[in-house]
Formats: sequence, structure tokens, C-alpha cells
Amino acid sequence: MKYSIFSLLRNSFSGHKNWQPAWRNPDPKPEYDIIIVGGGGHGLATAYYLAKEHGLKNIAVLEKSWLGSGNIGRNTTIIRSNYLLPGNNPFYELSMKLWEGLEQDFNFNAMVSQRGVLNLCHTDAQRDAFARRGNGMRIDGVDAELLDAHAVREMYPYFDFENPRFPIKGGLLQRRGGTVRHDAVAWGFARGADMRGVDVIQGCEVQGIDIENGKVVGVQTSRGAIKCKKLALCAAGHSSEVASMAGLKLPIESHVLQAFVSEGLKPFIDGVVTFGAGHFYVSQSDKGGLVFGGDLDGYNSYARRGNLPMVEHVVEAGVAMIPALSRIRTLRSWGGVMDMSMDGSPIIDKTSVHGLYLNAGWCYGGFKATPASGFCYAHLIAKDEPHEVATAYRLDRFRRGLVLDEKGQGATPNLH
Amino acid sequence: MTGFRIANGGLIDRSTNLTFKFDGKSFKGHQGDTLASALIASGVHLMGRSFKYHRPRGVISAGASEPNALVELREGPRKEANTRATMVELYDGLIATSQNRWPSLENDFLAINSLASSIFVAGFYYKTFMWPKTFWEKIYEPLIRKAAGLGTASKEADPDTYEKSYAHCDLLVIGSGPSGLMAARTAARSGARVILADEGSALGGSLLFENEEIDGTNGLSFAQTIIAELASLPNVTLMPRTTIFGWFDGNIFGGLERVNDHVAVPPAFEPRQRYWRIHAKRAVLAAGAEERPLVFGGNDVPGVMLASAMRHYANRYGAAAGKSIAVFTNNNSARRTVGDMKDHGINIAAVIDTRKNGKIINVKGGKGVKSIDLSDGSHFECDAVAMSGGWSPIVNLMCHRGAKPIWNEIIAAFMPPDVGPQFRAIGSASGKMLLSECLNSGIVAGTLKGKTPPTPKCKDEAFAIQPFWWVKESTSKAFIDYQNDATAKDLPLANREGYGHVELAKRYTTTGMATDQGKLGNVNAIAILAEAAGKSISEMGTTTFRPMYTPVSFGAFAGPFTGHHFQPVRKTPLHDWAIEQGAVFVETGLWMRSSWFPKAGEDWLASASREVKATRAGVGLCDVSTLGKIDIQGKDAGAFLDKIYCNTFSTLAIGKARYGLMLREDGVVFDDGTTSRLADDHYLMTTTTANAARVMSHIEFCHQALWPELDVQYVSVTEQWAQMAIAGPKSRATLQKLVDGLTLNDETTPYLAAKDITILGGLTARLFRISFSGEHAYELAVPADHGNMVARAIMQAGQEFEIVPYGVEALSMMRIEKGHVAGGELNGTTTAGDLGLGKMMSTKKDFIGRMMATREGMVDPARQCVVGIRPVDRTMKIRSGGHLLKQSDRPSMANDQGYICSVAWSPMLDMWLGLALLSNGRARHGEVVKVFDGLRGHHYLAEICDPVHFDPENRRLHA
Amino acid sequence: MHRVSSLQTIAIQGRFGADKGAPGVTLSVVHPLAIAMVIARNGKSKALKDALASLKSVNVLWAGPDQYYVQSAAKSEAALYTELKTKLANIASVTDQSHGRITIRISGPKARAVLAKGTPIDLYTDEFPVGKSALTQMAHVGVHITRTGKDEFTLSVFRGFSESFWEWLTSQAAEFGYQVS
Amino acid sequence: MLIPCPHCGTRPVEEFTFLGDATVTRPTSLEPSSMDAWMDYVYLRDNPRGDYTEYVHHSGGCRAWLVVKRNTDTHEVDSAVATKTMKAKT
Repeated sequence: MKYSIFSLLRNSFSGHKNWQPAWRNPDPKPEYDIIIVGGGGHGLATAYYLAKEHGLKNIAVLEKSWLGSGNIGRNTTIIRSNYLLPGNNPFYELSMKLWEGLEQDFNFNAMVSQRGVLNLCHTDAQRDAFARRGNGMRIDGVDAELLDAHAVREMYPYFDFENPRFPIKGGLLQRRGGTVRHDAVAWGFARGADMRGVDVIQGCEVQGIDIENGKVVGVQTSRGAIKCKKLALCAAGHSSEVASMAGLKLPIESHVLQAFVSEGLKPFIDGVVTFGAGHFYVSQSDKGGLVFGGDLDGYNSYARRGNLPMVEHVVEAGVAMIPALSRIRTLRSWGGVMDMSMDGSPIIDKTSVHGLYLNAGWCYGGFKATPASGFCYAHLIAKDEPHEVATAYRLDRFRRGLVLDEKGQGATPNLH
Repeated sequence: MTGFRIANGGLIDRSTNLTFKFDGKSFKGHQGDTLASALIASGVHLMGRSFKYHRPRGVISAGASEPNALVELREGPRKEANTRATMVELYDGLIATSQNRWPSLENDFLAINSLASSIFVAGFYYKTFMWPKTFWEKIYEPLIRKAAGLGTASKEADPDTYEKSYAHCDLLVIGSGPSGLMAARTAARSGARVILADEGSALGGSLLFENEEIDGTNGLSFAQTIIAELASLPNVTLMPRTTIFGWFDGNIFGGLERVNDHVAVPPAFEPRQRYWRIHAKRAVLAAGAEERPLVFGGNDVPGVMLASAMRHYANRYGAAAGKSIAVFTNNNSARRTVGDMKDHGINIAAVIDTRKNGKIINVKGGKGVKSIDLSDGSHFECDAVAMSGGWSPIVNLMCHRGAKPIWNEIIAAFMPPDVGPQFRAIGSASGKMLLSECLNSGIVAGTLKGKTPPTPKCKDEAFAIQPFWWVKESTSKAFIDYQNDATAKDLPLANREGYGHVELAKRYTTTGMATDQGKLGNVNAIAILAEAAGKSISEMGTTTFRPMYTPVSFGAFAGPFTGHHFQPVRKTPLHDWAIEQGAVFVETGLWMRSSWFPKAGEDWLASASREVKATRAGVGLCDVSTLGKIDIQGKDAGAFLDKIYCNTFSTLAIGKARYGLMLREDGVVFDDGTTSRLADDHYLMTTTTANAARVMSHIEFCHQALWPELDVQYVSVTEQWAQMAIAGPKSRATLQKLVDGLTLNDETTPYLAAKDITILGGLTARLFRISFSGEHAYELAVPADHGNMVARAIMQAGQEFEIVPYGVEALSMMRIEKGHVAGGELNGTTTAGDLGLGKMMSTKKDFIGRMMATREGMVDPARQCVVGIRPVDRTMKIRSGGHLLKQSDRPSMANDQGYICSVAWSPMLDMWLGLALLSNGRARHGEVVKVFDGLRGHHYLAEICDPVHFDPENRRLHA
Repeated sequence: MHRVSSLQTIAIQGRFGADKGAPGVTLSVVHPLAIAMVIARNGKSKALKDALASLKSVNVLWAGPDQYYVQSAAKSEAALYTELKTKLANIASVTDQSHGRITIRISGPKARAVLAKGTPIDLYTDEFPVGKSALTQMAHVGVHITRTGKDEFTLSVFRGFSESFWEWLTSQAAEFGYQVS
Repeated sequence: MLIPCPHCGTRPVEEFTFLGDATVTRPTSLEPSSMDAWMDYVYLRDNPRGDYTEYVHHSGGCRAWLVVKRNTDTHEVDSAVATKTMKAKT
């Protein structure tokens, strides 16, 4: 059933008793052409684009828990394409373009809301880095504006310009950046994939990968063995665990990242803003909660929860940026497990095992990448060669010394 | 009873009269009231509007779980949105305003949403608002955002202060009801360090309002006796008004103490709130149990409230919820409400027990209860309804580290999980429904050593419940999540549409996502969802409990670290001197550095240019104290430095300095600086200002984890020394006037000399002949307490050469003129080769980063390396961040050749120039490239050149 | 030569904060003070401990594994440094830190309550007895803390942070009332 | 999270900085053929869920580097030993 105001009206007359499930709840078949491990945003997007762009049908997405229970369900919903390095820029811009038409494409309102992403700078060096980044965007026609302190004040007069430790000198604004209702992205892709024949299977945990003669032949799951011709790993946060079933060791550590939401408020802040003198960024959801976050807790973790020091660290920065936050209350914190790669950039590549593909290492930037990640991963799986905008995300870049290190931190995952 | 104020009893002080305002109207209350109780006593039930339908709502609870009675408390910069009226202690002059309504609480225009509620079902917005595409941002979303949200936050800075503090104890008791008091007393009497925390304004928990008899006395005086004893013990800390909001790793608890929320303005020197990190060897959860609403039509009409809340208001605050009350229950705890109300002379219109005589189908009344319709067709007039759907142990804290609660059929509630001996639940928080069990469990938990003392005698009231989840016959809306307007019908709908997992249903219907985080509604939601899905409640399970148990202000978490105190300020030993010289300071990490020293009428550029010219013509003095300085000693100090630096230091002569470059293990440049050898076993390393702390950690790691066998000791001496660069052709003559018994010349003090000297008649100092400016220059270090004095002396000595102080702007101009790399180039992605320092990498030894630096991508000739850049039009200003293109290429990332890292106005060459990273740049000196600066609408041609723009032969250095 | 403390114009004597009778704490800057960091050479932990035990008229404070601050209010920094260099030759590395650190004494009935606002260390007497030193963080600044009496502690921080740290410390003491002496 | 520093006693996580896997060993060979070992050392990690051995710096305390055994799922800390002591023993 196509979703629209008309279907909604029609159903309201029948007391909403006739809505069909948004997706089927199929049992796994004994064999698929392609199995995707991980029913999160990237996995579902991959299935969707495999079906839609490449006409492939015999596909299963296996999710060990409930649909979207990974990082697609626990992020801070920001989308942007304001990257620094040549290897990243075109990829994230493709993602942004996909976001811009996504809802009509998969017939699900994910509330893609382009209210702008503003990164504040507090030193000349930061402004220089923003200039480099902004020009790297503009050179490819991506929107970017460098604001001075006056222009920032026009947008957000209640930020601390009077008594700050690190004065706001300006900011880099991408007006097309914004937020998306994160759960709805998973649901929209799931529905879109399901409608195109993909089996989205929840509660099906992959427990082993069957390899014969260096080639993937299937998986062992909590719901039995399933054969496949191609196996696509897409389990960010847990990529190392899943890859180890195929004997692979990855340049990845798992770290916990906390995020927070405040009590609901009437409009307080319009766009997304990141503080440049501490770890803090904030936006406001359509429902009214201030959604905010900061840095990793710093230690390797698979626990989806954090500790108080990072809460303080983030909130101190928040109040430094916006003193009026002080009397607003933090409602809830949560934690997600991040695939922190050794250079802070993702991996979309084939592996040394024939038929085994890897999509991993998204650090805490995976949400905004969701459509492009699915699009490029689908391309790789279908054609066995990387999509042109994802050529920098090869696994051999570490060995070859071609790392993609946006922050210049080196092989220390918790600093990216 | 006058109005709704019961004549006597309770814990309010009727001799006080407090005046307060709600929505502009004046009311009176007493000391000891909450805002909610004072309004109820004034006959006011309508206190808020719901989120989606803007339905009129009244208070439903008497505590922190309140979803409806949220107000904007106070005004101006102290305004707090979404404040629970049930938790606000009344003070004279209190001002509260209802929220999420327009134009008024009585007449809310958006109540029109209720009419469209047949469309506004769970998840409706996912199905619409998609066409036309552009309408979402322009029309739909702005309307939705305006209508959504609850209270309005102030945008002014908070005038109050906040504090943070740590606390330590043997036993933390969370909750001060019967079980908590017993646990605290038992542990305290055995000498343990005890903290007793309670969210309420007074200690005592349910004993503050329930009629109990313990040890032959009433429950309240029993509690007061224990509290008095605890207060007298030095090993006990009582913390009323303190919410324990989270349980974290290491048995650390987060607490929020509302130090001064019960007064209009905090007294001078006192914080509004204090955030606690409590390190508890053991803790007990004695938070009690939360009464559940029943789910029936109109269960949100103002005047419908929890049965226990109703007696809480009557017994503790002397506030009657109505004059004629109906009681609706599925368990026998509500019997207490019946008895207590009768005792207060309040009429009981009907008692409806789902186990006996049916159900309430609908509550009639808009802004207040008028009557109820029962399932047997009968009809009763009443002005309030007390409901009790059972009791849920408050398990939240015990689930904050991932454990899930366990469904118990007997009490029809989720029980706390076993999380080990460090943290146990007691009393009704552990599902104990008899008072004697609660007292006993407290005593057992409080017995940290020795024999368990006897349990006080008390009268128990038997508890029994028959779960009852939803009056399906109701024709009006039956609410699950009051604030978010999630109704009972939304959950089967979610299940029907595939969102049947409890976590998906939560997200799809928003049940449990309001400010009360499902404290009241979640169990009802789970039960109804389970039924729709054909599962047991146990199979359905709960959503995840997460901090905060109740919301915590940003201010408390930030504590005193706001505004100018966000991070500590680090000042150099020359700070006072710099102020005397008129310095403008700039934040460099935590340091305040002097940036330029303007004379009247000069801007930064004029000032810095003058400083450069004066320095290059005569002499200048610059504060370089912020450079990291690490004292490295030990017999293996040289061998150790050989591991840390890519070049060699073990061969450095005593009394000499050498420029060193260190890499990360991945082969990328980490830091640079000049390191000197002071003795055979003694080196002094300098680092960049930015990396000083990281280099220290790196050294500690390399020694302790990689090469502990090396005999090397290191300590930061950054703060011990005030360090000054004295640069320019007259630097030697200037310094000569200060030094004791040493003639400065190329024999005694050659380029790269490093020596201990004395100055000004015996003051210890270190002299280095090194230069960042490209001039004949020195760095002089003196113990920090003498820094200002020595800087003044140098200024005095240099007066005849027209000495100037110069700041980091001038320093930056001079280093760019000289092509010296700094932060813009040492950006964590460049190799030694990129910086033109590839030859520094020794091939004769192992060092950090050696192997990884040999990878193909790291030595690719096409890599971007440092070049000089200047505009072809010499009058043009250039800026950092412009990208470089071949002249023939169109702008695109694919054609990108590099970018400009650092620029400066060159006072010596009279033009803007810079350093850039350019693909294969060393082979391209002389090439003209296109600079793309689209960000600033600036595109121009620039010439690539050697990075050393000024004095390429380094004549001045050796002059 | 006269040493100028970084708090010379900051830590002004007087009575500040809330007036609730006797001041909750008294603060004073311990200056001038000669301080040397000594760190044992490889395998010399015990030898250093013994050598330090034999030193006269100095305070020896633990400052990390095999590391100590040796302090003297009576000796000049040069005298202390030279003495230690000689006596600890081949046993320890010695570094003058007299100017690098600022030492503040805090005493009074509320000293522990003020410090609890900064350090996660449990300063309960049983856990942190007189004479014990520790390294910790307060207000984002590294602090070396020593208990010098039942209600008396000394705190030392990097010189550059001293003004900022003083501002924090006094603001935290204000609710109890404090005396600067 | 509390870490039992062998020098300072038990301290909370805010005083520590984490570096990651302490089971990797820095190769000694400088031959090109040792590149695999270097890759392993610098980039590849087992990244286990559960018991984990890691380098932790008591950066906000005594500044010793520790080898900490900790569970990455529960965050329970089993032990903390100074790297210097550990290496001296082996």
C-alpha cells in the first residue's frame, strides 16, 4: 500500500484496522544469491539498491536483533557532506544527493530536514582548516560558506560571544546539511527492499561463515544454515567479531559513543551546530528535544552505554557554547558501539575470501553515509568493482600507506 | 475543609502564608506544599496540555514520574521549562506558567488537533507530508516544529552557579522510606560510612504520607526518630533533595542535589544545584514502587489521579483532590485511599474493582471530572477519580548497566535483576509488598558485619492483584503515555504494521519517550503490545532503562566550568611583562600568548609588521615559554632519543643543540623541536606548544612499554623556565649587557650552542643560540619567578637598539618568510619528505615510524610537499585554504593539486606570501598555478617557489 | 634574587565568601619554596629511598613511581639542587622545579569538603592519612596533594595554572567562608 | 569505571587515557620482509568482545603506563600492572 495523505484518510475511516505490515516477516530460505549480515541502515540500504539499481532479487538481510537496532537507531541524525579530503568529498556528496530524493524514492517520510550544519571556529588555525575544507567542497560545486563572528551572531545571538574562554571567530556553514529521522531511514529502506522482494529477516544471528576453497558458500545462523553465493558483511560496531568468523583481522577497534537528548522544548536551535573549542554538537528534533553529543568515552567497548566523565565533558562544552542551556534538562543518554578504524575512514571493499565483502569502519560518521554506503556497496557486490566515489575506501590503503586521515591522528582509533 | 484544603494534619505549616502565581493568577499555599498540592488545595486541576492533541491535563502523580503537570517555573533568565509541579517546593513569590498552549491553558487553539485525531495515529507522519517535495522544509516542518515541544526555554545566560563534588561511602542508600531507613540505621550503627539520599524534599519516603504503625508508634514519628539518630552520627551523610539519577561502572552513582531550588534565588555564595559522583563500595536501591494508572476512556481528564497520589496529597499536604471521589482498582492497595479519604470526610462516590464489580468505561468531563460510566451501565457523579493498576518496583537504576528486569506474575510487575552484591534492591523496589518485609530487607541489607538486628514490629496489609490492562469497551481515548498522547489503540496498530518488537513499538508510537520516560505507562504498554502480538509479557520484555532516572540540568553537569572558566587558563611567566607592553593575547591551547603589541592606532597587521621590521633591523624579544620543555636524564638518554627522533642525538656534542624531528609509528611526522645536550647523561628536549603534552605521554609510553630496560628519566620543565627569544642583528649586543663574565661571540657561543650561564650578577640561566626567525638569535631561559624581571632588563638593555617586543603574529610572519614549517604543515598527515626533511631520517638505526614511512604511498613522488607560494600580482592578498589547480584545469577535486597551508604578509618582501602543499611540488618551483578560493569568491594565479622566501642563503642567521 | 610568585598579586590577604562565623578554610601560598624532582635511575629504587631518608631538614614527598619531590623552605633552590645532585649522583636524576610549581596550603574544618569538589581521591582520614601524597586532577588541572594535618593539606600545581586554579579553589571555598593568610 | 592503579590506588576513569591493545608486540626487524609483522603491529587488532588486555596511561595521576585487563562488554576491571614491572619480569 502506497503511503500518502489519501491512504491515511482512507484508513482513518476504518479505524486504521486495515494497514498492512510495513514489511513481511519471512522465514529464511535455504539459499540466497546474496546475504547481507546486519539489518541496520547500511545493510538495508545495500539490499534496497541491489534490488533497485541492479535488479537483483534473491537477497536476504539477516539481523540478529530487531530491525534498525544498531547504530541507525542510536545516533544523532546529522547529515552533511563537508569533508576535507579528496577521497571523502565525492562520496559524501553522493550521499547528500541521495538523501535529497530519498523519501519520494522509497515512499516513507524520513523527515530529511536541511536546516544547515554550522561548525564554529575559535582560532585562526581552525579558520584556515575550514577554508581548506570549504574550498574542497566548493571546488566540486558543493555548498559551503565561511562565516565571520558577526554572521554567526546573526544566526545564533544567544551563543556566548561576551565571556567565552575561546571566542567564536566564525564558522563553516553547509546549508544543505541537516538532520533526518533516523529510525525512519531503516524503516523506509526495509520497506523499499521488502517491496522489491528482499527477505528482511529479524532475530537471525549469524554465528559462523562457511568457506570452502577460499570461497564463501553460506552462513550458520541461529535459525539454521543458509547458503549463499555472495556474503556482504555490514555490522558496524561489531565488524571485527563478524569478520573473525571468516578468519579476518581488521584495522578496527570498537568504541562507545554517547549521545543525549533533552526534554522537549519549543524551537530553541534551528540547525545543527558544532562547538570548535570542545566536544559538543547539537540540533533540535522536530519533536522538540535537543539532540546532542560529543566525543568517544575513549576506551574500547562493546557496551552500549557510557560513563559520567564524558557526560560532563560534553555538557561543559555545551554550556560554554550556549550559556542558556544551563537550566535545560538532559533527559536521556545512550551509547552506541562504533567501528573505529585506524585512520578514521570507512572500508567498502572485497576481502581476501572470494565472495566475501566488507562494509565497516564508519567510526561515528556512518549515519550520514547510509544511502551512499548502500549504493556503493551494492555496486561493489553486483559488479565486483568499487564505485567510482568509493575508491579510497579500499582495505589495502593501510598496507600501501594511502590512509584517509581527516583528523591527522594516525593509528589511534579513539582520537579520530 | 475550606475549599479543598483539609482542616488539619499533614506536614504543611498552616501558620505560614505563601503567595504564588500560576498563569498570572494569585494563589496562596503553605510552607511544606508543592506547587501541585497548593494548586489542588486551591481547587485547580487543569495544569497543562498534552503534546499532540493539546488535551487538558491535571496532575496525576505526587512525584518525579509526573507527565502532565509540567510548568515553566520562574521568569527571565531563571525560567525552567517542563518543571514538574509535583516536585516544586512552594516558596513565597513563586511564579509558574502553563505551557504548550495558545493563547491560554483554558482555551488552547491547537486542541483542534484532537478533532483530527483519527488521522493523527501513531506514525502518521511517516506516511505523509512528502508531496510536494519542497513543502516539507518550507511549510510542514516549520508548522510541526512550532506546534511540538513542551515548554519554552530561556535564551538568556543562567545567573546561578552550580557545583560538582565527589563522595565516598561504604553504603549508599537510595531512598529513605521504611527499608532505606532501616538499611541506613543498621549500617551506620556498625560504624560504616553511610550516605542516605532521597529525591524528596524531606526524608521518610512513604512514611511521610501513608498511615502505618511501627514499633507501637505511627510511621512518621518512627521515621523521624531514626532520621534524628542518623543526623547525629558523624559517619552518616543525609542527602535530601538528591536524586540518584544513574548507576555507572565501578559502582559509581550520579546524584543531583537541588540545593536551592526551593527558594526564589540561591543565597550568596551558594550554588543552585550540586552534581555528585558517589563512589559506593555497596549500594542499596530503596526507591520504592511506582503506582500504575489503569487504561480506560478518559483516564486523562483532570481529576483522574493515582490512588496513592490522592492520599499523598490529602495526608501529607492536606489537599483534597475532590469532594466526591470514585476509586478504580485491580488490587487492594487502593483500599487505603478509600479509608484515608473517608477519614478526611471526603465522599466516596464509588469503588470499582476489576476483580469484583466491573470497570470504568469512560470518564466524562473536559477540564475536570464530572462523572463516570461503568461497564454495567451505571453512572456516578464525582469530581475526582483515584486509580490503581498495581505497583511497579522502581528498578531503573539497577538496569542502567544493561541488565534486564524480570517479570513476576504474582505481583504483576517487573522485578529488579540480580546485579551482584555491590548493588541490591530492598523494600518495595525489590517487589516486597508487605511493610514487615520492607523493614526486614532493609535491616538485612544494612548488616555489613555482625549479626542481623531484629526487625521492628508492624502491621502488614496483605497485597493481592489481578492484572487488568485495558478497558477495551471504552469509547473515548484511553491513554498509555499521557504526555506523548499515545493511546492503547496505538500499540496493536504498531504490531499490525510490523513494529511489534517492544523497541520498535516504542519508536513508532513514541510510548515511553516523554519526559517521564515511561515511568507510569510502560508496563501497561508492554502488556497491551504483548497481547496484540500473542506473546507473554515476559517474552515481550522491556525497552532499555537508561540514565537519567529523572532529568538533570545542563548546568549541574557543567558545574563551575562555564564561560571564562570552561577550561583553565595557562599564563606564561612573562604575562605581566606582556601586559605592561600592551600585548593583545590569543588562546593557544590553554595558554594565553602575546599575539601582537600594538601602538596607538595600529591594527594587528600594522603592529606585527612593525615588530618584524624592528626585529630584523635591530632586535626583538618574544615570549617562547609555551614551548614544551622536557628534561631527559640517564645513562641511556642518548640511546633513547635515537629511538624517539628520526635523526640521531646520541652523537650530539655536549653544549650543543640540534633540530629534531619525531614521527608517529605510522611514519607521519609527529612533532619537531630543538634538543640540547647539557651533559653526557642530560638532554633538554623542546617540543611545539601544541604537542607538548602528547609528546610527554609518547615518551612515557616509549620508555615504559617499549624500552623499559633503558636507564632514562624525564620530567616536564616547561613551567620551570621562562624562555625568551632575542632575535635580530642587535641581539648579541643586547644580551651581552646581561650575561656575567662571558663574551658572546662565534667561538664562545657558536650557532647551535647551548649552555648554562648566569646573568645580572648571578642569576641562573640557560642560553641557546637558535633561531626560528632566521635572524642571528638566542633563546634565554631563566627560572620562572624571575621571568618578568629579566624581560624588563632585556628591554632596558635593548633600548639603544630600539628593541621591540614581538608576538606570535610577527613570529609567524618571520617563520613563513623563512619557510619554516609549523602547525599548518605539521598537520598529522605529512611525512618528513613532504616537509622537505626526508634526509633527516636515519638509515642506520631503528626509530619510531621508520618502517611505516617506507610504504609506497608514503614515498610516492606525487605526494603533496611543501613549497613557497606568492601571488603573480604582487599587490594581491592571498589567504590560507585556497586550493591549487593547474592553469589548464577546471576546478574539481579530481584536478586538485594541493592547497595553501599558511600565509603571511611579508614586511620584508612587501607582499603576501605563503607555504603550500603541492603535488610533486619540489619539481614545480617557478610554475604558475591557479588558486581556487570559491569560498571567498577569489580566484587568481600564483607562483610556486622555494619555501624560503627571505634570505635563502641564511646569511642573517650567521651574521 | 627576589622571587616573584605567580600569585603575588592574586592571593590577597583577607576574609572572603560567606560569613558563617569562623572561616571554613584558610588558604595561603607557600612561597618561596625550593623544590627538586628526583627520579630513581634504573635499579636504584631502594638506594634512592635510603638516601632520601638520610637527608636532613627537607620534606620528601612521594610524586609517582620512584619519583619524589624534595622540598625546603629554608634552602635556596640552587643549594637544594646542588646538594641533591651531589648526594644522589648515580642514584637519581635531579631536576629543579622550584619555579615550576606553586604550592597552596588549605586548612580548616571544611578543607576536605572543598577538595572533594575537585579530586576523586577519598580524603577520609583512614584512607588518606597525614603524610600521604598523591597525584590527581582538580578542575582540569594536575595537582600534587599532601595531607599535612587532620584538616590541613598542601596542593601544588604547575605555575601557569596557578591563577586559574586559585580562582576555582576560592570559588569552591566561598560557601563556607575563607581566609587568605 | 574504576582502575586499581598499582601506584595510586583505585581511581576513576577520568584520570586515565586509553591506547588500546597491549598484546601486540613491536617488531624488531627492519627488513622489508617484516612488513607483515609491522602491519599487524600498527594497524590490525583482534578487538575482542569480552576479556581484553590494554595499555592505559594514568595521565591524570602518577603518569605510569599500565597494562589493564578489562572486559569490553561489562567494563569490569580485572587487574592493572605497571608496564615497567611487567617487562622487567619477562
